[in-house]
Amino acid sequence: MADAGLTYGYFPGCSQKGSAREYEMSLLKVAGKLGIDLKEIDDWSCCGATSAHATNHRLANALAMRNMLLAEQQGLETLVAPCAACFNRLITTKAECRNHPESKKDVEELLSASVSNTTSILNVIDLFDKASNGLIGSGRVRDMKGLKAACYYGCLLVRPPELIDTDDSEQPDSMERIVKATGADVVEWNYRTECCGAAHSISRRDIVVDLSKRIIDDALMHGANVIIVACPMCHTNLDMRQRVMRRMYPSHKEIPVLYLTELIGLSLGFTESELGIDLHYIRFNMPNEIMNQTAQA
Amino acid sequence: MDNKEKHIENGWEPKIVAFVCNWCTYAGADLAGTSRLKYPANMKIIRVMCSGAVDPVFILKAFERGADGVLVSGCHPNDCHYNAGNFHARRRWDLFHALLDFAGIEKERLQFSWISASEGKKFADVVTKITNDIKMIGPFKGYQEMNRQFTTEFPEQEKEKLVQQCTEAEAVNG
Amino acid sequence: MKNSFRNGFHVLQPGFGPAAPAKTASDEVYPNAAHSYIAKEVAAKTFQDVNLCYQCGKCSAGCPVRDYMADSPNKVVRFVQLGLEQAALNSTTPWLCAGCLTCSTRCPNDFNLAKFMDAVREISIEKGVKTKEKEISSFHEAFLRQVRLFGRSYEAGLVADYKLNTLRLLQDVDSAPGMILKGKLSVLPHKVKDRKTIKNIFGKTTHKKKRNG
Amino acid sequence: MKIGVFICHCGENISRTVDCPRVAETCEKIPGVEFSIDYKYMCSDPGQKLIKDAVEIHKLDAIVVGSCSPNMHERTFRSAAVAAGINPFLVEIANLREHCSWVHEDVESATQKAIELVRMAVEKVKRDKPLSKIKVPVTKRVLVIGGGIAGIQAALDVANAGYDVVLVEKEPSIGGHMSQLSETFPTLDCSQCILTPRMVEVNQHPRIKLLTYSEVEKIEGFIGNFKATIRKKARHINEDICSGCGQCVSKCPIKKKAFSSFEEGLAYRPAVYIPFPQAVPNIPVIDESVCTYYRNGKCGMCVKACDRQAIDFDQKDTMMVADVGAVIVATGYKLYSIGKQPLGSKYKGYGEYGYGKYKDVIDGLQFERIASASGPTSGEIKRPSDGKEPKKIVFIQCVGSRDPAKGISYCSKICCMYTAKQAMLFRHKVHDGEAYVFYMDIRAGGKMYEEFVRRAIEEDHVNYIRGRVSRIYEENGKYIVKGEDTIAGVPVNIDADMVVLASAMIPHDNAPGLAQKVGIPYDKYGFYNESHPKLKPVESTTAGVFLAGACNAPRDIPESVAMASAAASKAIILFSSDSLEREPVVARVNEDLCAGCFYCRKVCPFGAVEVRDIKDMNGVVYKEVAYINQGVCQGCGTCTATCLSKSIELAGFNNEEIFAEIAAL
Ligand SMILES: Cc1cc2nc3c(=O)[nH]c(=O)nc-3n(C[C@H](O)[C@H](O)[C@H](O)COP(=O)(O)OP(=O)(O)OC[C@H]3O[C@@H](n4cnc5c(N)ncnc54)[C@H](O)[C@@H]3O)c2cc1C
Ligand SMILES: Cc1cc2nc3c(=O)[nH]c(=O)nc-3n(C[C@H](O)[C@H](O)[C@H](O)COP(=O)(O)OP(=O)(O)OC[C@H]3O[C@@H](n4cnc5c(N)ncnc54)[C@H](O)[C@@H]3O)c2cc1C
Ligand code: SF4
Ligand code: SF4
Ligand code: SF4
Ligand code: SF4
Ligand code: SF4
Ligand code: SF4
Ligand code: SF4
Ligand code: SF4
Repeated sequence: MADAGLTYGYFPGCSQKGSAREYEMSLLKVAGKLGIDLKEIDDWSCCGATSAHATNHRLANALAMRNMLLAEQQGLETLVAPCAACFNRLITTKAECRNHPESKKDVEELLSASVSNTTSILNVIDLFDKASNGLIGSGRVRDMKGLKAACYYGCLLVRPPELIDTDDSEQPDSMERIVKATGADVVEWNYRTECCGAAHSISRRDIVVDLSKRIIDDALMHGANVIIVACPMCHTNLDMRQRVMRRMYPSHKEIPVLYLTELIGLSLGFTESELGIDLHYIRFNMPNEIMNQTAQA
Repeated sequence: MDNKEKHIENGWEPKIVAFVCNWCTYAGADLAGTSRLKYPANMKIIRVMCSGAVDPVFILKAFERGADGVLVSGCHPNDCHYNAGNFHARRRWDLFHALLDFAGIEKERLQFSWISASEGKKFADVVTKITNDIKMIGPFKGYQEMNRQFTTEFPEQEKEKLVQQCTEAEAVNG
Repeated sequence: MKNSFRNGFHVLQPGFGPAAPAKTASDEVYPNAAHSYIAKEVAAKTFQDVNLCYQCGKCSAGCPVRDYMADSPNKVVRFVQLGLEQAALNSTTPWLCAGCLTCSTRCPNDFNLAKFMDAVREISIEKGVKTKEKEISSFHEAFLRQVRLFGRSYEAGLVADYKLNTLRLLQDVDSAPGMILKGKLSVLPHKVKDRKTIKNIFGKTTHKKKRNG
Repeated sequence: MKIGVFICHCGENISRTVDCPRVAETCEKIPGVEFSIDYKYMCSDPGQKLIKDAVEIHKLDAIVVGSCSPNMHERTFRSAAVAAGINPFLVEIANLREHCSWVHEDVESATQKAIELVRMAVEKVKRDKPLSKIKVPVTKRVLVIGGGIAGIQAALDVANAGYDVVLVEKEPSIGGHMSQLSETFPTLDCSQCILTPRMVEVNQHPRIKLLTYSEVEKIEGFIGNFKATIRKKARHINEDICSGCGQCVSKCPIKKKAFSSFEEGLAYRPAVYIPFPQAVPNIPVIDESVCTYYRNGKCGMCVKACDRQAIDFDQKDTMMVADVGAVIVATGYKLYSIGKQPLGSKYKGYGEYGYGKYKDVIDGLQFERIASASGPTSGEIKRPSDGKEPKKIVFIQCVGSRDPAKGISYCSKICCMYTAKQAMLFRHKVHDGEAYVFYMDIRAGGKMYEEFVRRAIEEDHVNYIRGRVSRIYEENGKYIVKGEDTIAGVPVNIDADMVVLASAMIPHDNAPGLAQKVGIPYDKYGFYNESHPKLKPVESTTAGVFLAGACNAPRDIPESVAMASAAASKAIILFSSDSLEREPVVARVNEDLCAGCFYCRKVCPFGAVEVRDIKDMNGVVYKEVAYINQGVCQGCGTCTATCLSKSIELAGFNNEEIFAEIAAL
C-alpha cells in the first residue's frame, strides 16, 4: 500500500480548502516526509456531501463519480480522500455502479463519458495504517508519550462494513495502531464509532452540540487528554462546538482535538504551526514529557 | 397462417409421451383422476422411479417412435424421494435442450415440470398446455432429419464431447 | 374505523394511532403494502424490498438522533410497508436522519435503512411535500446551490445563503468571524473550471415535481 | 410367453367412458396375448379367481390388468399372481381409471387411449424378468454417537429391548449439555436430578458398552452391516483400576491454568480432572496441554497420590472396531460464539454487544452454571467481574439467531423458553432484582410453554420489551443497554449490572466431518438432514442411520428425548427379523461393459456404488469397475441415466422395458 516513493491521487474535498485547512497542511507535510506523493486531481469538484445523497440520489452518484472519472483520466489508480464523508460518498457510488449496471449507465449518461469504475479509494487511516509500523516508527523524532488519546472514528470511516477494509466495524483498532506508533497511549472508551451528527452541524446545532458533548464527556471520563479524528466534520463538531458547550454548560471541561495527521506530524518533528494546530479553537498544549524530549534533542 | 387451425382441420391429434416419477408426478396424475379433472387424451405416461432416471436416449427414442412431444416431470426441488435425482434430471434436460436447439427443433416439444403428489390440478394444466403447444406447432416429422444431423452434421466427436462435458459437470456438481 | 367496499368484501379499515401525523388521511389508510406507490418507488431507488425489514427496532435503538425524532426510524419503514404514503412523507424522521449508517450496519436482516431514508426524503421532495424540519431542508438546498454555481462548496456563500433563507441570522456568529480570522472561511469561492459538466449534471437530475403515481 | 389381459369396469367408473369389451377384444390381437377378458370388478374375490383360473387354463406366464392406479391394487393383483404360481414382478397394471376414464369425456378417444395403455403394459411385461425380494443379514447391535440426553435415551431404549449398544462420547463424561443446566422449563425441575439416574443406568447396563473420551474414526458398510472404527483417546488413567477417589485431582498443583469447559470458563480445573462431580464414568483424565509432567517430565504428584497405581503416563490412544446394524447419531449442538468476529468462523460476531470484552456480559449456558446449585457460585446469582449480586439483569433474545446479517437465519427455538426460565430463576433468587427481556417474538409453542412465559411476566414480573438491542457499553460498572420498545415506539436504555445473551444453537464445528464419515447429508449450517421433514423425521437419508436430538436442528429436551426413542424404535424395527427384505428394484452393473469412469458413483445419492477390482487369472487387477451394493441402492435409477456406456440396469425398469413401452405407442 503506502510504500515510500509512491504516487497517489489526492481528492481534497471542499473542507480541506476552508474550514479544515490545517488537515490538508498536516496531511501534505506528513505525506511528504514519509515519501508519499499526493497528486491533487485537476479540477476536482465537490463530492456532493450529505446534501446531495440526502435529497437527490442520481445527483449524488454523478458528483462523486465525476471525481473518480477525473482520476481515471489523469492516470491515477488510487485516490486518497481524507474527509470521511467524501471517502464514503466515493466508495458508495463506486459500489452502487459496480452492483447495479443501470446506475452506472445513468451516471455515464449524466457525465457524457464512460467510466471504468476501477479507482481504488483510501482514507487517511488506510493510508497510514500499513505504513505506521515501519515508516512512522523510523521517522519518529518525538515520542508522543504522555498523550492519552481517544481515537474517534465517527460513523463514516467504519461503515458500511462490507465496503470498508476494517477488522471490525464495531470494535476497530486501526487508528489505535497508528496512534500507538507515535508513542502516544490510547484509552478504551465507548463513543469511538458514535455519530456526532455531522450533517446537521449548521441546521440543527442543538442536536450536534448534544451529541458532540456526549462524545467528549465519555472521552474525558475514560481519561483521555486528547481526541484524535480523521474527518473535517468530526473536527468542526468536536473542536469548534466546544465553545458553545462552554457557554451552555459552565462545568464543561475542554479537551483538544487533533487530526490524526497532526499527531503523526508532531511525532515526525513538525512544529505546531507548521501543522496548523494553532488554528484550532481548543488550544493544544504539548505535555511536558514531550517538550523535554525536544529540548534534549 | 394459423397453424393450429390447419392441423385441427386435418383431424390430426398429437402423440405425447410423459416420463414421470413414481413418487410425485405419477401420484399427482392419480389425484387429477380422483378429482375428476379433465384434460386431453393425447398424453401417455411411462412410469420411472425417479425423474433422474430419465435417460436422454428415452427421449430420442420417443421422438424416433413418432412422438410429437415429450414431458419429463418429477418432484419439486428438495422434495425428491431420492434427495437429488430431480436435479440431475434438470441438468440433463438443459443439455438436451441445447441439442434440440442445435437440430432446429422447437423447444416446446420437450417440456419439463415439477408436479407434486398433491398437484392434480397442475398436472391437468400441464397436460393441457403441452397438448395445446404441440397442436400449435404441428406434427413432428423431423426425426429423420434430426437423426441425420446428429450423425453427420453434428460430428460424433463433438457430440460425445458435449455429452461428456455435461456428464462431468453433473458428476462434479452432483 | 370505517367500512369500505372493496373487491366485493366489506373490509374493516384499521385506524392508525395518534403517533402518525394528523395529516394521515383516513382515505389513505387502507394498507395495500407492497403494491403502493411509495413502496415501489422506495424499492426502485434503493434496490431493496421494504419487506426485508422485520421491525425488530435495532436500528432505532442505536440511532444517534433517535431522541429528537417523533417517529422511530423503524416506524417510518412500517409506514411504507403498509403503503401509508402521507404518514411516511410527512414524518420528520427522514430529515433528522444524519445518514450515519449505524442502522444499516447493525440491521440483522441487512436492510439498508440509511438508503431508505435517503429515498423517502427524495420522494417527498419530488412530491413537493414541505417538511417541518425547514432548517435542514434549507441547508441542503443552500449547499447544493453553492455546488451548482461553483462546483465546490463555498462556505461563506453557504452560510450567507442559508441564513438569509432561514432568517437565523444570529446563530453562528460565535464561529463565523473566528473562522474568517483563522483563514478557514475564504472570502471568495474556489471555482471549478469545467462548470459546464456540473451544470449539466444538475440540469439533468433536478427533480421535476411528480404527480401522485 | 403367454400373456393374459384383464380389463376392469370398476362398476361404471371405467366402463362409462372406456368401451371395456372393445379394449379386451382389441388387445387379444396383440402378439403374445393368449387370453383377454373384461369384468365388472377385478379386485373382488370373483375377479381374482378369474385371474387364477385363466392362468391355469391358458397356461399364462404373465398378466396385465387394466384397472385403477397401481398405487391402489398392484399389491392385490401381485398376490393373486403369486397364488396362481406366477412371479409377482410379471404383473403390469395399465392405469385405465385415474389416468383415463376419470379424466376424459370422449368415449372414442378414451377407448383408444386405453388400448394403447394396455399395449404398452403388454410390451413391458413381455420383457419383465422374474425378480425376488432381496435379503440382507442384520447385525443386531446399535452404535450411538454422542452421550447427551438424546444419546442416553436412545441407548437405554435399545438396550432395554434386548439389543447390544455401543455408546461413543467424545468428552470424558456422558451427560451433554443437560448436565450443565440448572433447572429446566417448563416444570423447573432440577436437571441433574432427572439426568443423573439415567447416566448411572447407562454405565451399569449389561448391554451397553460405554466408550467415553472416544471418537468415531470411520464407518464402512451399509444397513444391517456397518463396521465402525473407534478411537479411544488416552486418558492416562487406567480405567479398570481407578476407583474415582479423586485423590489425584486434589493433589494436582496446577490450579489456575485451564478453564473448566463444563463450567463454561467460569472456573478453573486442575491438569488431572473429573469434569463434574456426577460424571459418568467417574474417572479423571489428564490434560496433556497443561500437565507439568508432559512439559518437563517433573511433578508426578498424582502418581504419589494414587494408591491404586492407576495413573499411566504412557497410555496411548487405542483403536477398536464394532460391527453394528444401525447407527444413531446424537451429537447435539454448541452455542454460537458471540464475541468480536470469531476467528475462522463463518459467522460474524457481535462487536456491538462487547461479549468477551465485558466480563458481566455472558451467554445462556454461563448463566445456567451461575444459577446451578452445583455451579461455581453454588447457585447464588453473582456476577463474574466482582462477585456482587446483580440487581438488574437484562436478557437479550435472538443473539445470532434470526440474524441473516451475521450468518444465521433460523430461530433457535429454545432460547425464548430458557430466557423466561432464567429470568424467573433470577427473580426467585434475588427478590429485589429487576429482570428485563428484549425479544422480537416469543415462541412458546409447546405443552405448558406459553403458560410458563406468561407466569414469568404475570407472577414474577419480568419486564418484557419488544425490540432488539443495538449496543452495550460499560459506564461506571454498569452496562448501558441501548434498546427500543417498538410497541410504544420509545427508546429504552437500561443500566444493567449483568447482561445475558441468548445465543444461537449451532452444530459442532466438526459436524460436517462426522457426517462425511457416517455418510449423511447436512444443511448449510451443519445440522444433519432428516430423510423427510414430516414423515421421516428421525431417519437420515442413509438407510440404517438415524438422528436424535439437537444435531438435527435446535431442540429442547422433550423433543430430543422423543426423537431418541423414535430413533431407537426404528433400529429395533430393523432388528425384528434376522435379515432385511426389500423390493428388488435395484441397479446392477454389467461388469463387461463398464468403462470404469465412475460417474455413477458421483451421482448416486446414497453412495451405493463401490469400486470392484477385476482380476485376471493370475490375480492381477486389470480393471476397476463399478459395483452396486444391493443393500444400499434405493433404486432411483439416476446412475443408469448417467452411465455413458449403458452398463447399468435398474431391475424392473431397464432400458429394454422402457423402450418397449415407447415402441408400443
Ligand atoms: C442455556 C440453555 C438452557 C437450556 N435449558 C433447557 C431447559 O430448561 N429445558 C429444556 O428442555 N432444554 C433446555 N435446553 C436445551 C437442551 O440443552 C438440549 O435440548 C439438549 O441438551 C439436547 O440434547 P442432545 O443430546 O441432543 O445434545 P447435547 O446435550 O449437546 O449432547 C451431545 C453429546 O454428544 C457429544 N458429541 C458431540 N460430537 C461428538 C462426536 N463427534 N463424537 C462423540 N460424541 C460427540 C457431546 O460431547 C455431547 O455429550 C437449554 C439449552 C441452553 C443452551
Ligand atoms: C388448518 C390446519 C392446517 C395445518 N397445516 C399443517 C401443515 O401444513 N403442516 C403440518 O405439519 N401440520 C399441519 N397441521 C397439523 C396437522 O393437521 C396435525 O399435526 C396432524 O394431523 C396430527 O395428526 P394426528 O394423527 O395426531 O391427529 P388427527 O389427524 O386428528 O387424527 C386422529 C384420528 O383419530 C380418530 N379418532 C379420534 N377419536 C377417536 C376414538 N375415540 N376412537 C377412534 N378413532 C378416533 C379421528 O377420527 C382421526 O382420524 C394443520 C392443522 C390445521 C388445523
Ligand atoms: S434493524 Fe433492520 S430489520 Fe430491524 S427494524 Fe431496523 S431496518 Fe427493520
Ligand atoms: S443513518 Fe439515520 S436512521 Fe440510521 S442510525 Fe444514522 S441517523 Fe439514525
Ligand atoms: S381393481 Fe381397481 S378399477 Fe377394478 S374394481 Fe377394483 S378398484 Fe375398481
Ligand atoms: S503430573 Fe500432571 S496431572 Fe499429575 S499432579 Fe502433576 S501436573 Fe497434575
Ligand atoms: S487415578 Fe487414582 S487417585 Fe485418581 S481417582 Fe483414580 S484411583 Fe483415585
Ligand atoms: S426461540 Fe425465541 S429467542 Fe430463540 S431464536 Fe427463536 S425467537 Fe429468538
Ligand atoms: S458410469 Fe457406467 S461405465 Fe462408468 S463406472 Fe459406472 S457403470 Fe461403469
Ligand atoms: S439406482 Fe440410484 S441408489 Fe441405486 S446405485 Fe443407482 S443411483 Fe444409486
